[in-house]
Amino acid sequence: MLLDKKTTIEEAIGRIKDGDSVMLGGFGVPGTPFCLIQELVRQGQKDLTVIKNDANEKGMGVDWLLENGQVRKLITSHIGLNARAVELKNNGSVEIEFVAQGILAERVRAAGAGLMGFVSDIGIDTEFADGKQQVELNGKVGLLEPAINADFALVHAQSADSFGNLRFSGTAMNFNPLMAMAADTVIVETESYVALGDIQPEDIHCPGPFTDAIVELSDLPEVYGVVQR
Amino acid sequence: MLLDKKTTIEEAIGRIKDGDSVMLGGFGVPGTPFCLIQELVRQGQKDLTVIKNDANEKGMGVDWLLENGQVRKLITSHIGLNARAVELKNNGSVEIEFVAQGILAERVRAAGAGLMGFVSDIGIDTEFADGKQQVELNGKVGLLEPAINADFALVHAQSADSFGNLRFSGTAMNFNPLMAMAADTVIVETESYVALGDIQPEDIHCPGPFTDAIVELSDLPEVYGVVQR
Amino acid sequence: MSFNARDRMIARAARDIQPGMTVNLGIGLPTKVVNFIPKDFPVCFHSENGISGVGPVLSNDDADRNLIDAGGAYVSPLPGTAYFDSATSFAMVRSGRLSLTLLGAFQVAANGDLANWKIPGVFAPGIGGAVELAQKARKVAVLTTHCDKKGRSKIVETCSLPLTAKSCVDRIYTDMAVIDVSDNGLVLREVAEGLTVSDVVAATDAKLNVPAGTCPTF
Amino acid sequence: MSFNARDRMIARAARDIQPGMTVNLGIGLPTKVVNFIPKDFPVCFHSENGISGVGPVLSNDDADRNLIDAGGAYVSPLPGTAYFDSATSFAMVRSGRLSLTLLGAFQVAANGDLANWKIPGVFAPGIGGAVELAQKARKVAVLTTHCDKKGRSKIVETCSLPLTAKSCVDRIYTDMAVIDVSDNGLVLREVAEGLTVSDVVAATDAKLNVPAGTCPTF
Repeated sequence: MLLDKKTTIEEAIGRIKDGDSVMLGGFGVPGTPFCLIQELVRQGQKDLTVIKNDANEKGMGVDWLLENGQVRKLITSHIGLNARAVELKNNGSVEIEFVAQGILAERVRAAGAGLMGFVSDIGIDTEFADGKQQVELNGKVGLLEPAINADFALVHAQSADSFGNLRFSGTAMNFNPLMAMAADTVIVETESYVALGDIQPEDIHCPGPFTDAIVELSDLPEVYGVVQR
Repeated sequence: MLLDKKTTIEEAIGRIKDGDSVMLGGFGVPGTPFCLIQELVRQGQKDLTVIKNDANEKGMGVDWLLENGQVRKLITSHIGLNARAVELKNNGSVEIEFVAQGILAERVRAAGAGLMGFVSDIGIDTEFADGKQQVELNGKVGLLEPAINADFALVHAQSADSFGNLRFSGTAMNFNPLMAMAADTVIVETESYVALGDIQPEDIHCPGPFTDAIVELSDLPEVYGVVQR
Repeated sequence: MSFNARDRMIARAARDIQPGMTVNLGIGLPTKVVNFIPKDFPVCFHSENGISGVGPVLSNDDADRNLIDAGGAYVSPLPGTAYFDSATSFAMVRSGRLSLTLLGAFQVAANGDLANWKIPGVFAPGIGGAVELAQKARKVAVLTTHCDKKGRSKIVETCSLPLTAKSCVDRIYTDMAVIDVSDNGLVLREVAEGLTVSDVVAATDAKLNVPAGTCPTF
Repeated sequence: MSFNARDRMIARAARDIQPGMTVNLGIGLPTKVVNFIPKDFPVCFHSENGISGVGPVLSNDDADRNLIDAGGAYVSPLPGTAYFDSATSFAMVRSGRLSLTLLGAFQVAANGDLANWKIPGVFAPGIGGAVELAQKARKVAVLTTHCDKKGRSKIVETCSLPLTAKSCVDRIYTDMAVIDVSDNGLVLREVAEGLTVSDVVAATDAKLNVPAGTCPTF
């Protein structure tokens, strides 16, 4: 038999403390764990280091945390769609660390794979290499990219069972399974809570041993829908 | 529309030249591309560097290549079930490079991810660290593990479509998708050749852009079956 | 730039896409290239948020809320489309599986240096996936207006803006010309219909090598 | 070693598996532990060839040819079993997702050093996955006969064989005793039914600390 990890959203998010580092899945809207973020805003933990591909758009997701002053530092690849994030960066009230998107994904995965880091030639000979340790390997110089781990990952899954086996929909996969690998405690919100065995063993995108707490969403707020531009 | 990569086993294996490096999927029997290996034995390319988790058992898979004298070097995690491999190692006629299993998987994946290598503390302070370059990262010493790429990967898939989207069955996945990422040319044998779109986009274990040639197996030789011990 | 000139440059870039290619189209103009590819042409479009086999853009009414491209457009699957995580997506990029990427540009230099992500003090939203596309696609082409909004040439001797990647660009498509980056500098290959070689040379900050004979138009 | 002694040591190791653990059972004796776990006990067995939620071993007649564990036994899925590739499997190991691994041993030293993969000149088939299991499982226990076939203690002051990993073992289960590795050396926790503390001390090459009072039996 496999452990039952189902819990309430309050209990799960209540495990996060002031000063913790929190990874958030999602690339734009798809895969962003809006309900978990909402609960994090409600509980109000401060001084968070947030790791997310992008800063969402104004009025959604990461932006709620920024608006509520809960973020000390944001590690991200792109904030161009969020004017508040740009402003907070410019006035110095939130520290922003930019990481090239694929390097961010890989540094998160490296933590999830229990590695210390990896060596790549991405960004070499440009300002992306500034401050990075160089390593010579087979006569070629590369940059040392340290793994990025976190205290928590908040993950959005299409479906999940009680053991925390996960499945994602479309491009809502993105950073979710990587962050589930990388964080010490992995909290999952799911649109569809299914029975053990309902997801075939070959169809599981993220195996249960990576996850810790499963929260079933009742109905999906509008923010998960198609963005009307 | 997506490119049709279906071809014959003769044409596909005919791309391999003497001296090439060839990755073979599989962990024990499951996932080993026996038919592709058989054709490689028939064509007789020499001086191959073979990368495979294990040396199979005597009388199957890698052992055919060893018996036929086609292997110059074998990079592997374990050869304990193949007495011929042990003998060839001991008499020096085949060079064997042992790599810890997870490090082998990760070094193959690193090549598939276009990385130069990674840093890990696995094997530190033991003889596994002998000859490995050390790297200091955040005050901790790790070992630099170079990516392992190859000219070819031979992969066994449960199902494949004409674009080379792949799906694996059970534990026959193992090294197959990693090697498909890592090799310059990826040759796939499949038990079930399916129409484009028959595998749902979320159910694809290895996306088509990684693969190059798809070979449909007619019927499966006995060697793929349950091993009678 | 007239609507026709814009369409012509996009169509011209589309014509260089070869059968069997895997192609990543950057956000903005490059995305439009897909409209000029015949339906039965064998090409695989990749989007770095985790799709191979990107299908046509859908209206909001037809959209799947979970299916966007890297630019945020709602796209559709094709028979043979695959979805995957962001690490796998960039594994595909860095391991050289992209035959071609078409990118926008602020500046392209005579040696193929590309600047397309940052204007210090003005615009610095982060690099996104551009550096890896520019550095690792087997062919990198730029699709851009020849001049910026102030009329300054985007094709320059040396980039003044921070680079995305060094010496990465192979070919440049603009509303005025098709230009190759060669070991000996920029080579003018084609001029837009209605323009002369002199028009292009005059509008270009960088030195253009002009082969002898008539320059083809597009 | 009598059949009962063997079963008792395996059952004893099984009793230390806590609800909710993810456990990797090494090839050989450790694999047998699964037979002593109640069916409704919440534990997830991991096999490094790419399974979480390993179910019971099947006979050849019932076997799925594509479903083996890392030792080559034909196993079965449970509700909630997942399959994954070898990189993901060892990602799980190295990132600390294994609560416990039970491994075989040639030698265990007083400081927890483990040697279980190589006998120079005699046996060197490659390390397989053992080094990563030994180094990264949150708890590492050894399940082994107390002595080798020649009657020599496997529990030694210092390993003479090449190490799998340094100072990794937390607890040792043998047919004679349960022994903990502490900062102050080995501590005898339990002796097998029918044996005395002196029997165990006499059969053990390494120094054993014996707490005061009666030593529990198992």
